[in-house]
Amino acid sequence: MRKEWMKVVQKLWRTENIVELTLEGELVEEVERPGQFLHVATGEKHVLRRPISIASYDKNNCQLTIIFRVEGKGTKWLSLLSKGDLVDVMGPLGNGFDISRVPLHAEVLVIGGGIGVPPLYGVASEFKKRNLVTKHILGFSSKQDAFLLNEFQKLGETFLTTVDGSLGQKGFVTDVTLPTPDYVFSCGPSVMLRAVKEKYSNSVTYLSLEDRMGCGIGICYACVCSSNHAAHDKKVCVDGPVFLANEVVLT
Amino acid sequence: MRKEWMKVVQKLWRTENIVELTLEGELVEEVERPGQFLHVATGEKHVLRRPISIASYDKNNCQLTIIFRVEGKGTKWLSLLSKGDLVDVMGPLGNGFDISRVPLHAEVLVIGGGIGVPPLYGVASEFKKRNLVTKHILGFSSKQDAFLLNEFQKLGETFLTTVDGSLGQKGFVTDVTLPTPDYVFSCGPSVMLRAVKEKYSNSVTYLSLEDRMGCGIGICYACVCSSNHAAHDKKVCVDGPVFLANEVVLT
Amino acid sequence: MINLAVQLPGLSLKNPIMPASGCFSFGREIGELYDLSKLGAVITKATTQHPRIGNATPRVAESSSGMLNAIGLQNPGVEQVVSEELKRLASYDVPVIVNVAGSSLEEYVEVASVVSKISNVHAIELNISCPNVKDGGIIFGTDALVAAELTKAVVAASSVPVYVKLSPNVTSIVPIAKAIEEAGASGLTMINTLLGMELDRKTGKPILANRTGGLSGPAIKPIAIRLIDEVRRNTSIPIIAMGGVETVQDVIDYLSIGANAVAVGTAHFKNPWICSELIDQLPEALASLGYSSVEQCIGRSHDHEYLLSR
Amino acid sequence: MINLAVQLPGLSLKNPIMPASGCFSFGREIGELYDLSKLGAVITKATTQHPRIGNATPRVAESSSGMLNAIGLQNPGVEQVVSEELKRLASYDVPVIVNVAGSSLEEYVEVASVVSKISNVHAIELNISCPNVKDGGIIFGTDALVAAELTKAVVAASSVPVYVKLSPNVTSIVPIAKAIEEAGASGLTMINTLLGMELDRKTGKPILANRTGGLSGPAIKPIAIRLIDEVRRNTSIPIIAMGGVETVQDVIDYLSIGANAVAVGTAHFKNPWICSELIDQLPEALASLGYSSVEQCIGRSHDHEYLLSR
Ligand SMILES: Cc1cc2nc3c(=O)[nH]c(=O)nc-3n(C[C@H](O)[C@H](O)[C@H](O)COP(=O)(O)OP(=O)(O)OC[C@H]3O[C@@H](n4cnc5c(N)ncnc54)[C@H](O)[C@@H]3O)c2cc1C
Ligand SMILES: Cc1cc2nc3c(=O)[nH]c(=O)nc-3n(C[C@H](O)[C@H](O)[C@H](O)COP(=O)(O)OP(=O)(O)OC[C@H]3O[C@@H](n4cnc5c(N)ncnc54)[C@H](O)[C@@H]3O)c2cc1C
Ligand SMILES: Cc1cc2nc3c(=O)[nH]c(=O)nc-3n(C[C@H](O)[C@H](O)[C@H](O)COP(=O)(O)O)c2cc1C
Ligand SMILES: Cc1cc2nc3c(=O)[nH]c(=O)nc-3n(C[C@H](O)[C@H](O)[C@H](O)COP(=O)(O)O)c2cc1C
Ligand code: FES
Ligand code: FES
Repeated sequence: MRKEWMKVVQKLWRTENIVELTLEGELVEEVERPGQFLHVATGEKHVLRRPISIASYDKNNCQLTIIFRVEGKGTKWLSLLSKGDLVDVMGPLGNGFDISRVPLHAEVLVIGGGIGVPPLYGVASEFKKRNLVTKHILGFSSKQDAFLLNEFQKLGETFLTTVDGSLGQKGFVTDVTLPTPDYVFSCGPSVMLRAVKEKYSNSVTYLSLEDRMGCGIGICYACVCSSNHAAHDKKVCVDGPVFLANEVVLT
Repeated sequence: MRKEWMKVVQKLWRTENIVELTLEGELVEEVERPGQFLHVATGEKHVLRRPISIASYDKNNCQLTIIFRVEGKGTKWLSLLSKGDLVDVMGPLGNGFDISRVPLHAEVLVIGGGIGVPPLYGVASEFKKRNLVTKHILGFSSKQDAFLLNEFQKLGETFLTTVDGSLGQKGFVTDVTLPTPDYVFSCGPSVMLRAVKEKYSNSVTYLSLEDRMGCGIGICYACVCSSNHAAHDKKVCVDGPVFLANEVVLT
Repeated sequence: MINLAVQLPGLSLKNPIMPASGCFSFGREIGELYDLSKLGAVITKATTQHPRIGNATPRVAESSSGMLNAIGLQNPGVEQVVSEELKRLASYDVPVIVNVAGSSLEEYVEVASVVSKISNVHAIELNISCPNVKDGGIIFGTDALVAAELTKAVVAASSVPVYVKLSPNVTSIVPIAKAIEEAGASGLTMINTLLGMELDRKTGKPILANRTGGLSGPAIKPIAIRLIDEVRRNTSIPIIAMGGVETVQDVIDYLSIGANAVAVGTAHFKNPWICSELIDQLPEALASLGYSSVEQCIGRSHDHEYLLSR
Repeated sequence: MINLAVQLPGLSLKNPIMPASGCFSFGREIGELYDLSKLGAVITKATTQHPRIGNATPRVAESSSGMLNAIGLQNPGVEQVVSEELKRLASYDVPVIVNVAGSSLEEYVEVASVVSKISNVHAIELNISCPNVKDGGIIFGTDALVAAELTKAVVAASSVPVYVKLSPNVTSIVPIAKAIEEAGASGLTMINTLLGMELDRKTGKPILANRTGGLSGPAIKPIAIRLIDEVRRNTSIPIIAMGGVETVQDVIDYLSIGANAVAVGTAHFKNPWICSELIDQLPEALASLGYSSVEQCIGRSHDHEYLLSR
């Protein structure tokens, strides 16, 4: 883990309110897995950093991308950065999706909802490098909120859902029914994760959780969640953000 | 008075910690006199603007210059601006130096100390336009803090003092003794203004005062000073910053 | 059409936005920037019986997302406030709330009784919480019994409804608020500033001549929201909220927690047009939440739980 | 050479900088970033008799130049703190101050008595000011008599000096500080957080599951400076200051107003190396004021006036 001023080398509006930034810096060397995240400072008025997942990374060029939706003041601030600007970043943080234990012949289903989609692109890309073809279900509110579609389609069969039916199947990601996969990798709003956990209880299911964070490194106890063993005994920032679905209690 | 995002069109380091910014915007049209000031916002963490004098202005090009010393957080923030940046400015504010009543044959002495020098450059320049040649005494801490020397020398005879003697006469501006002028225009630290008031009690002496400000427009009562008539009956921001020396009580 | 109007005791507000006491003076300067008739109301600078020269300067200092002030109730005294300031404000179609201060019960009563008779004065804001002068009222604002006694006396003397301005510098605000409600106040305004100090980098000494000053601005907003939440759930009279309002989201937050109207102080210093701009932005902000009136937004944090609990 | 050392009851500090309770856990994570022996001291997370699971999440929210937390004293209980956390800290050359919390006098006494016997524990910080749990001690921190009684009991039970952490959520801090001093406390730490609330933009409801939380960060610094000024001028025991420290200038400010050492909390979340960096910067900051030791800087705001007045 490092703290570094990373340089914005590219900025792209993916939708009306979703920005992709490509950042350059030495901490990319330390990235181990898709699903790890950065903790990003957003100006002097904000005492807390913002956790944003690493969507993809390129160790050769010391570059990575983050994709975020403009939600409140911090992401608004980030969205005003331009090429060449420096941004104060800590990372990589968290465990990420461990795909190394997945056998090469396994059936892998990737399920992403909304702004949970970006880290899964890293997952699918890493599988691709290992010649494992993933299937994807991506859910969005509506057509104009959808992004990364082409990118996922290139990596494997991709099913789309939108709440309003403006693109793909109308409904939620769990309304798409496919043969039970061996592994599920998922990230998205907690209501979606709960539904995914239930629907894919017979698969090995990895979920990336979200929680309000303070430090991002395990010292503040802001981001706790409960395992099956004890209440509040896991920290999303260091024990997660990725957990096996049947290990954690989803609230 | 307007509130406007002015554009930085030039930035110049005058000394190691004194910056000159040339700003462009429509509020230049409203500038009436040298000695008026701008109230400049310095980032989201700061709820107060910073009062900075207009050093010179060019109505034809809608440009003006401010010259400030990096003191604390706000001026530090300003010093990080670059050409092309926009800065949130309110102004012009205050009365400024009224030179219109000075007869053309009058003897005018301009006395500036440290960061009080910039608005006096505007005074001397305006007199020059009216073909009145001013004399100047400029005081600094030491040689490396001195600035605008050439500019003043072009406008009239210029005497220099430094506290450590590294440039000009060693001592204070009031250690230079010249024939009693008809008019004195002065700006600088309050201890200097007190000495100037005393030394030039037989001249018509205009002093530009400094005080911590809130609003800059007369609504908060932060910047009061006392006249000879009553305590705290003047506001530096609207009744000043320029006062006749014998009208105000200097503290 | 979004209905911005709010009805409060003595105050028929076009909209819930008004300048806070001391950050608007008596409206002369801001009246040159936009038409004050646009405002929900105006709250004047503190008015005392006799003219006051206030504290020595420096009177303001800055802190992270906040500022300290120790103006010390400088004002021209009630006579001149009536003859000049209130008279000028009468030319606008806007209800005036006069902020009344004093160093004795008698002074409060006297000033309230005089100003409340002026026709454009629709309410009094009783300033029992100014932290910046020794005899400036904070003694009246930190003790429930004293606050109630003063409120009772001023309510009796005033021809218009009395709103009492609460101090946040207390261990428990609820007993004080309740005592004031029972004493007959028509409403509460909150919060006044928190007592703070800033030091000069070079000397290490306090920047303010008064040593301490009142902290205002966005820094104090979470404290104000918490205090208003406590008071809202334990009293029934209307609340005019203030503390760090800069954006229309801040206005929505105060309405949500149960305030009936919102005053803007410190933000005037960076942007004297702030109230006018917030009034323009409010309809869209309410609409985006699905509301068609200010009234619908008031208290949404509570799910009406506080209404039921009474 | 600038002398950074500070001698306090029980604590021989290499320098006056230490992490504040709850913003450093027990040092495991930050110990991976730099050598903790560099610190003046460490203050641990709150420790209670039995393990506590703390409050529901969300537990943090942000505000302008500040944040709210309602962790709720989550900790593994004194047994595990002793067997694991304090043991690990013993491998560093740094005095440990254990922050002790509880819901009854008996619990405080029990925990203090246990931890104070551990050899690397050089002092106890009595947390009578946690605003985030109903039974978390703030009741002990807002009443002078109760605070004094608790202090007395813990001082009697503890084998090391006891520092008491004051709550800023009070009308008058001086009577409480004085009562604690008289009850035998060796020092004071101040301030704990101010009670606040933040609302969710979309729902209008409190963000924190606990509804309210403690406000920390630069926003509260002027309040902390003012409270320390009051307490410094009215008590004689040392003060460890905290509240919004981010820069070495903040450290200088707290020393100037009379604090003997300075703790850093919230700033760890943006920069976990903050204490180490401040320690590196302190000599130059002191030198630029003409001081050759920390001791010379302590209390410079007062011109020794407060020493004379005692
Ligand atoms: C491990 C992890 C990975 C994430 N990855 C991404 C990503 O790749 N792309 C993306 O768009 N978003 C991601 N998020 C959510 C993102 O952190 C929030 O949208 C963001 O913090 C909102 O900040 P703001 O200042 O715009 O909102 P504000 O509401 O102004 O933020 C106020 C505070 O609340 C926190 N906060 C608000 N919403 C959330 C949230 N949903 N989750 C966590 N904290 C929140 C902020 O961090 C900040 O501390 C991730 C969250 C986590 C925990
Ligand atoms: C009418 C007027 C004209 C001025 N013109 C100039 C100029 O042309 N060039 C220049 O360099 N300086 C000028 N000053 C002084 C300038 O305003 C301060 O140096 C500046 O405000 C310091 O801000 P800061 O954030 O760097 O310092 P900080 O100490 O961080 O500021 C904290 C607060 O104190 C106020 N403050 C601090 N020092 C002063 C001061 N000396 N006077 C007034 N307020 C202060 C700041 O405005 C701010 O509100 C002028 C002041 C006034 C009143
Ligand atoms: C410069 C200044 C002067 C003030 N004067 C008064 C006053 O005279 N009477 C009063 O009741 N409150 C006074 N206040 C307090 C404000 O009305 C308000 O309660 C407080 O500043 C919080 O709101 P804000 O954060 O929007 O400024 C003053 C505040 C400031 C900043
Ligand atoms: C996340 C968090 C947890 C805290 N936990 C404790 C605690 O367990 N015990 C305690 O006495 N203070 C606790 N505090 C208060 C801090 O020790 C400190 O008094 C306060 O935050 C002010 O300092 P700061 O502004 O530097 O954070 C906590 C603060 C934060 C932000
Ligand atoms: S964010 Fe601090 S422990 Fe996880
Ligand atoms: S700065 Fe507000 S009255 Fe002058």
